[in-house]
Amino acid sequence: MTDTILKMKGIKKVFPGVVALSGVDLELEKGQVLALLGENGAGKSTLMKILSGSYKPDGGEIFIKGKKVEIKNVNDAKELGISIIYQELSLCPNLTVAENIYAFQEPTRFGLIDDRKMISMTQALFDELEIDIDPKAVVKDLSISNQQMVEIAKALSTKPDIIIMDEPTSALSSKETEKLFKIISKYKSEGTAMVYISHRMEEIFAITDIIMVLRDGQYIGTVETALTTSEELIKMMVGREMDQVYPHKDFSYTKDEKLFEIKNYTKNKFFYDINLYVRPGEILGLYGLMGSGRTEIAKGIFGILKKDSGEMCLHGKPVKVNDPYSAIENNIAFVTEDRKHEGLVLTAGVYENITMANLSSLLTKFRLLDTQKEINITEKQIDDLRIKTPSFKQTVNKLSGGNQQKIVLAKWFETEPEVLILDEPTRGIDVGAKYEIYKLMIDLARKGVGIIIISSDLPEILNVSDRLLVINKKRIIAELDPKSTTQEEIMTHIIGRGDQFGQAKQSDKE
Amino acid sequence: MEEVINLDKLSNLIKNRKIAKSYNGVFLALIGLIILFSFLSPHFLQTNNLLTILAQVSIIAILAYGMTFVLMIGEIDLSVGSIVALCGIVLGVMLSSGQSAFVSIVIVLVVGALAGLLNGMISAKFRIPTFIVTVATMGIFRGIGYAITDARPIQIDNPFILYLGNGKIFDLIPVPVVIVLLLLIIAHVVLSKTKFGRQAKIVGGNRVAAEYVGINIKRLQMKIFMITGLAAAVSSILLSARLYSAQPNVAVGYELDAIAATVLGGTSLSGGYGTVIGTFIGALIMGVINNGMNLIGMPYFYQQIVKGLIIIIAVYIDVRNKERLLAK
Amino acid sequence: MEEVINLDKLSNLIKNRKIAKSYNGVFLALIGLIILFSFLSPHFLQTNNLLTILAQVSIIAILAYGMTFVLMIGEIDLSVGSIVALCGIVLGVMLSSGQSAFVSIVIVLVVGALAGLLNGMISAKFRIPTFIVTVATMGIFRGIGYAITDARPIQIDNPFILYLGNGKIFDLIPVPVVIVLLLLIIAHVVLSKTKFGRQAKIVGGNRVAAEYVGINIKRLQMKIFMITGLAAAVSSILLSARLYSAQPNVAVGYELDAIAATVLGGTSLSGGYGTVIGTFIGALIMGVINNGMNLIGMPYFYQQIVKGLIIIIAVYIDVRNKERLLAK
Amino acid sequence: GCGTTSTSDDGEKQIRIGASILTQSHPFYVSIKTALEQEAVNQNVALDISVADQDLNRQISAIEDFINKGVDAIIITPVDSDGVKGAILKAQAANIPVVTVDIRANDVEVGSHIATDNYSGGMIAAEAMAQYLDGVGDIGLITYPEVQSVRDRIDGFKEISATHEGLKIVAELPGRTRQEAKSASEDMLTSNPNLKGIFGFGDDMAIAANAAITERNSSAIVVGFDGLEEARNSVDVDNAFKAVVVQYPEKMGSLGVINAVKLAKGEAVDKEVPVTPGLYIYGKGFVDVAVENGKVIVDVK
Ligand SMILES: Nc1ncnc2c1ncn2[C@@H]1O[C@H](COP(=O)(O)OP(=O)(O)OP(=O)(O)O)[C@@H](O)[C@H]1O
Ligand SMILES: Nc1ncnc2c1ncn2[C@@H]1O[C@H](COP(=O)(O)OP(=O)(O)OP(=O)(O)O)[C@@H](O)[C@H]1O
Ligand SMILES: [Mg+2]
Ligand SMILES: [Mg+2]
Repeated sequence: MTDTILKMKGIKKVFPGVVALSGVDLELEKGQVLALLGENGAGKSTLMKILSGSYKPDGGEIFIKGKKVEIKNVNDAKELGISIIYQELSLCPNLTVAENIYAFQEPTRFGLIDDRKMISMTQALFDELEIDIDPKAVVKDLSISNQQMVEIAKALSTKPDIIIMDEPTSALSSKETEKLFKIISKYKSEGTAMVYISHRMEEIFAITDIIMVLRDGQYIGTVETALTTSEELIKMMVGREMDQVYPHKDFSYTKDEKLFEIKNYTKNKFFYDINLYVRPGEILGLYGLMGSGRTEIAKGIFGILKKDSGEMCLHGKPVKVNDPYSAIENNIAFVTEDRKHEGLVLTAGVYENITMANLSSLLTKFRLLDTQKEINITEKQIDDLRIKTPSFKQTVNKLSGGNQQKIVLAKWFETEPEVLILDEPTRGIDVGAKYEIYKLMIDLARKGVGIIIISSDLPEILNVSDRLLVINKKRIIAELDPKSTTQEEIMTHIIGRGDQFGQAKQSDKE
Repeated sequence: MEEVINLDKLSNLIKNRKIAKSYNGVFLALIGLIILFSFLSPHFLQTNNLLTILAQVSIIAILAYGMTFVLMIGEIDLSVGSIVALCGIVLGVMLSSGQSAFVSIVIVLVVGALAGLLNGMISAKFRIPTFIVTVATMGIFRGIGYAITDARPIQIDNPFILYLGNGKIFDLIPVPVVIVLLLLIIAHVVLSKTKFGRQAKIVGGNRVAAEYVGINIKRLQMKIFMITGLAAAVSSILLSARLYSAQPNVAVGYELDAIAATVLGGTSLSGGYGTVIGTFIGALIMGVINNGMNLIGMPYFYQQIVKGLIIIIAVYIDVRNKERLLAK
Repeated sequence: MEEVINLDKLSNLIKNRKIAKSYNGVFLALIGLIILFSFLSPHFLQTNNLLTILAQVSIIAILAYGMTFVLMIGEIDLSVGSIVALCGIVLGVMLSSGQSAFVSIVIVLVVGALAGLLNGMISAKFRIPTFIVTVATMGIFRGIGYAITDARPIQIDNPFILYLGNGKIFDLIPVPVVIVLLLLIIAHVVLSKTKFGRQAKIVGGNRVAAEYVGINIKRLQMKIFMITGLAAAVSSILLSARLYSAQPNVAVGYELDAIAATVLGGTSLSGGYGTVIGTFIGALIMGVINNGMNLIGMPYFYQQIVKGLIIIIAVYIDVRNKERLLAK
Repeated sequence: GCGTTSTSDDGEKQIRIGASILTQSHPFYVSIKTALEQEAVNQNVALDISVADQDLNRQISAIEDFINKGVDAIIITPVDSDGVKGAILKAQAANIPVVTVDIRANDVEVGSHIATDNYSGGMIAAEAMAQYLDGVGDIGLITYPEVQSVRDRIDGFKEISATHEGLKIVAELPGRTRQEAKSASEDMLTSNPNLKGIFGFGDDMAIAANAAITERNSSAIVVGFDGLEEARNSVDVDNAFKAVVVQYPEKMGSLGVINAVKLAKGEAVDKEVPVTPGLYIYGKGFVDVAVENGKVIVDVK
C-alpha cells in the first residue's frame, strides 16, 4: 500500500550558530505511525515545527497527498489537517480546560461563545478518550500530567489527518501512557497518520510501524520497527555501539548509616506521615501513580511546601529546613520536574542558569562574581553532560528540550550536594545522555552522596535505584527491593488486592 | 433623608456570591468606602450625589474599559490621555467649522480609532514595546492637539454634544451614567463572551500558545489598541461636553488613573486576567474616594495621602479575599 | 571651533564592538542624533554644551539607574519623582534648621532609602502589585512634601550642596557629571558583577526558579526598592542644588522619563534583561533630544511631536540592530 | 461631626463657601489660598477648599460636590477660562453665586471677577526690559503656552517689545517648572551667546534663568513675573535678576471672600475688580507704573 499522505523533501533549517536540519526527507502513509528518533538537539522538534507551520524552512519541499504545499503559518497546517502536540506544554494557565481545548475554534451562538456547548463538547471528547478531567477546571490548578492529557485532547479535537506528538509521554505516568496508546491505536485504525517522538525505546517498539533516525540535523535512515532492535537504533542515533542502557552500580551504599532521614513528615492535603532515609551512596527510588504525591514529598523536603509536622536529620543530627535556602545550606539539591516553570531562566544564558544555585562559590575576595571561573564551570558542565549549545552564552530558550533538561541537572550538580533529589530527571533526555546521567549519579553516589529519584519510568526506576518506596494517596505504602520486585507486585500494592486482574495486562517487565 | 439608600440592602449584596465573584474583594472595599463616607458626610448617600459620582467617574471608567483590553494582552497604553485631548480638539474643530453633531462624532471616533491603531501598528510592525510607543505618541498626539489650536481652547456649544455630557434623563439620571453603563455591558460581553475577547485572554495567558493555535497576535494587538483609541474618543466627547470646551491640555495623567482603576479592579498588569466589571468597580472606588474627601472637606495635601492609603488598603482587601477563597 | 569633537573618532567608537555590545543599537541611535544636531546647530558639538547635556541629564540618569534594577526584577516604581521631591524638602528643612551639609546629606539618603524600603515592604508583605503601591505612594510622598512646606520653596544656599549641583572640576567638568559617571560604574558593577545583581536578573527571568535556588525574593525586592529610593535621594540633592531651592512640586513625571530612558536603553519591562550602561545611553538620548531642539529653537508644540518620533526611531534602530546581530 | 452645617453664635446659619483653586503646587496660589482662609476667619464664614491640580475635569467635579453639599457661594480660580463655564452654569442653576479670582471665565457672567491684568503685566515687563537694555539686544522668553494667563503675559510682552526696534526676540522655549526653565535658559545662552535679556513668565523661571546666567558669567539680565517674596529677595541682590512684575495674590484672595460673602447675603458687588500689577526693581523696590492707551508709563533708571 503506497497511500502516501505526507512527504517532506530536503528540508533545511539554520539557526544562528546551528544547522538544525540539513536536507531531511520524511515519508508517511495513511494509518501509519512513524517514530522520529534522535539524540537531544538532533532536529526532531524543529522538523515537526516546520510541518506545523511555526518555523519557516530555509529550503526543501512538502507534499500532502501528493500535492506540493506551502505551510506559511499554523493555520495553513491546521487547514491541511495537521495537528501537533508540542514538546513544551503550551496551554493558557488562566483559562479552563474547555477553553484551552477549543481555543481559537470556540463554538458560537448568535456570535457569542457558547460556553455550555463547549463544555459538553469537551466532555464528549474526554468520554471518547476516557480522560477524567473536569472541563471547567482552570489549567493552572492541574498537575502537569493532567495538563499533558489536556494538550493531547486539544490536538485530537480537530479530527486531523496527521498528528504529530513530540514527546507526549514525558509528562505522563504509565497509566496515562497506556491510555494514550489506546487512543493512538484507535486513531490509527481510522486511518490517521502519526509522527511520534520519544526517547523511550519500549514505547517506540510498542506502537510505531516505522522508525526514522536523525543525527545532528541529518537524515540517517528509516527502518521497519518489526525488523530492528534497540541496539541497532541506538547505534544509528549515537553513531557508535552502546552495549547497555543502564550502567552497572557495583555497590548499594558506601556506608551503612543514615545520611539523611525524615520522620513523620506531614503536610495536610499533600502528604501524610512520611518516613524515609537514604544512606551515603544509596539511590532511593520513589514510585507512584500520577497525583500520588511524590513531587509534593520532594517539595516538602526541600522546604518549598512548608510541612505541618515532622523532623529531618542529616548525619543523625536534627536540622531545620523551612525554605529552599536552608535546604541548599544543608547541601540538599532538588531537580524539579517542570524545567520551564521551576528550573530555568529561559531568557538568560546557559552559564547564568548553570551557576544560579551556587553563586556564592563564584565570589572573589572583593565580593564580585569571578567571570572566568563561571565560564570554566560552565564549559566543564557542557562537556560532562554533553550539552549541545553553540556557546556558553546562548539563551536557554534556544536549546532543544533535552539540552534544557541537562542544564537543570548541571545547575544542581554544580552545588556539590550531599543529598540529591531528582524529580523525573531524564524527562526528554536521549538514551546516550541518559546513560551519562546515570553514570554521573553513580559517580556522585560513589563519593557518598545520597540520592532520591522520582520517576514515572518504571524500567528506569527499577534499574537505577537500590531501594524502592511505593507512594500512593500521599502516603508511603511499601518498601521493595527493585532487584527482586516486579511491576505486578508494585501495582498490587498501589491498586490493592482486589484489582490485580485489571492491571495484569499492563505488566511487561523486561 | 428619604433619598438615602438602605445600608442593609448593600450588605446583602456583598453576601450574594453570584454578584461578587472574582471581584469580591474590590467590591468589598467599595462597600466599605461607601459605608465609611456615609458616616462622615450626610450628603454622601443622597441619590443625587451617587449619580454625580457615577457621572464624574464616567470619563476614567470608559478609558479604563479600553485599558482592560490592553492590559489583558499584557501590553500598556500610556497615550490615552493624549488621545482624549486630540479627539476633543478634533471635535471642537469639526463643530466650529459647522459640521453636525453626528458627523463630528463619527469623525472623532474615527480619529480615536486611528490613533489607537497607529499605536498598535507601530508596536506590532516595528516590534517596539508598547510602553515606548505610547510614551512617544503621548507627546505626539498632545503636540498635534496643541499645534492645531495653538493651545487655545475651542468652545463647544452644540446642544446635542452638551446633552451627552451634561443632560439628564427623566431629569434625574445623567446621560454619561447611561453611556458608561451601556459601554460596561458591551465591553463586558466583548471581553468575556466573544471570540475576540477570548483571543485576548489567550494571548495574555500564553503568547506562544496563542501563536500555536494560529492567532494573529499582531492583528489582535492592533484591534485592541483601536479599542482603547475608540474608548478615548468616547471619553473625549463626554469630557468636552462636560467642560463646554475642547482644549489640548485636558486629561493629563488620565492614563495612570485608568490603569490604576483597572489594576484595582483585579486586572493583572502582566496579562491574562481581568474583568471589565472589576475595572468599573475600580473606577468607582477612585471616584468615591475623590468625592467623599471633597464632601468632608479634607485639605488637599491630606487628600493625596489618604487616597494613596485607601488604594493600598483596597487592594490589600482584595488580595486577602482571593487568598481566603483559594485556601478553601 | 577648536573645542569641537572629532566625528571620525565617534564613528570609530561605533565600529568598536567591545564598546557597543548589546546596546549597540541605542548607541547607534545616540550617535545618529549627535551627528544630526551637530549639523543643525553650530553650538551643539561644543565641549561646553556636551558637558551641559550631561549635567542636565544627570538627574534623570541617576533615577534611571535605580529604575533599571526595579525593571530587572519585573517590577515598577512610579514614586521616584515624588521621592525626589520629598527628599529635596527634607534637605531644605535640614539645611535651614542649621544642620551641616554632611548630616543633611546622610539624612536625605536615609529618608530616600526608607521611602523605597516602604514601597518594597508594602508590596512584598501585603502582596500588592508594585504598580499600585507606587502609584499610591506617589501621592503620599508628594503630599507629605507639600504638607511640610505648604508648597513654598526653601532656598538652598549651603555652598557644599551648591557645589555638588553646580560646581566645576578644573573649571570645566561639572560636578554632577562626575557623580553621574561614578554612579554609572558602581551601578554597572553591582548589576552585572555581584551576586545581588545576578539574583535580580534571575528573579526577573523566572520567579519560581529563583525561589527554588534559595533566593529570598521578598528581601531582594525590598533591597532593590531601597536602591531606587537611594537613587532618588541622590537625584534630589543634585536637583535642589541645581535649582538653588527645594520645592515639593519638582520632578513631576520624572518616573516616566526614567522608565523611558531605561527601556530605551534595552531593559525589558517584564524583567530579566537590561544593562545600566544601556540605561545611561537611553538617558543621554533623551537629554540630547531636549538640548538639541532647544538649541535650534524648535517651537514648543513641535518639540513634543519630534521627541516622540525620535524615541520611536531610536528604539527601532535598536530592534533592527539586535535582529541583524542575531541573524548573523 | 464633620460636614454638618454649624451655626454661629447669633443663631443665624453660618455662611459656607466652597473654593476651587487651580493648583497648590505654586506659591502664588498658596498665597491666594492663605488669603482666602484668613479672610474667611475675619468674616466668620466656613470655607471648604478643593484643589484642581490643574485638571479642569477635577475642578468641575469639585464644584459639583460643592453644589451637592449646598454651599452658599463658590470661589473659583479657573483652570481654564472656557472650560469652567459648564460648572458655573450648574452652580448658578442651583442658585449659588460664583466669584472668579485670577483667571476670567469666558462667555458666562459671574457675580464678581477679581484679577490681575496679565496682558498689561506682560507689557510692563517688556518696557522694563527695554529700558534696562536701552532698547537694544537679543531677548529670550521662557513660556508655558498651555496656560492662558501665561499666553497673555507673553502676548503683552511681545506687543511692547515690538515697539522697540532694537529688541529682538531670538528664542522662545518652554520652561514649565524651575528645572525645565533652567535647562531652557542654559540652552538659550548656548545658542545665543549674545543674549541680553530673559523674560520668565513666573518667579520660578526668572530665578532659574538668573542661576543659569550667573553660572555662565553672562551679562544678560532677567525680568520676572509674580513677585513673591523669594523673587523680590533675589531682585534685591546685585545679580542678573533686575525686575519683577508683582501680582497681589493676598489682595485678590481676600477680595474674593468679601465679595462671595456679600453675594451670598444678596448684596451688590462690583462685577469687575481689576488688580493692577506693580513693578519691583533692583535698588528701588516698588516703583510707580501705569498702562495707558497701549503704552507703559514707568521709569526704572
Ligand atoms: N529558536 C531557536 N533558535 C536557535 N536555535 C534553535 C532554536 N530552536 C532549536 N534550535 C537549535 O536547533 C537544534 C535542534 O533542536 P530541536 O529542538 O529540533 O532538537 P530535538 O531533536 O527536538 O531535541 P530534543 O530531543 O532535546 O527535544 C538544537 O541545536 C537547538 O539548539
Ligand atoms: N498548582 C496546583 N494547584 C492545585 N493542586 C495541584 C497543583 N499542582 C498539583 N496539584 C495536585 O496535587 C496532587 C499531586 O500532583 P502531581 O501529579 O504533581 O503529583 P506526583 O505524585 O508528583 O505525580 P507526577 O509526578 O506523576 O505528576 C494532584 O492531586 C494534583 O491535582
Ligand atoms: Mg525536541
Ligand atoms: Mg510529579
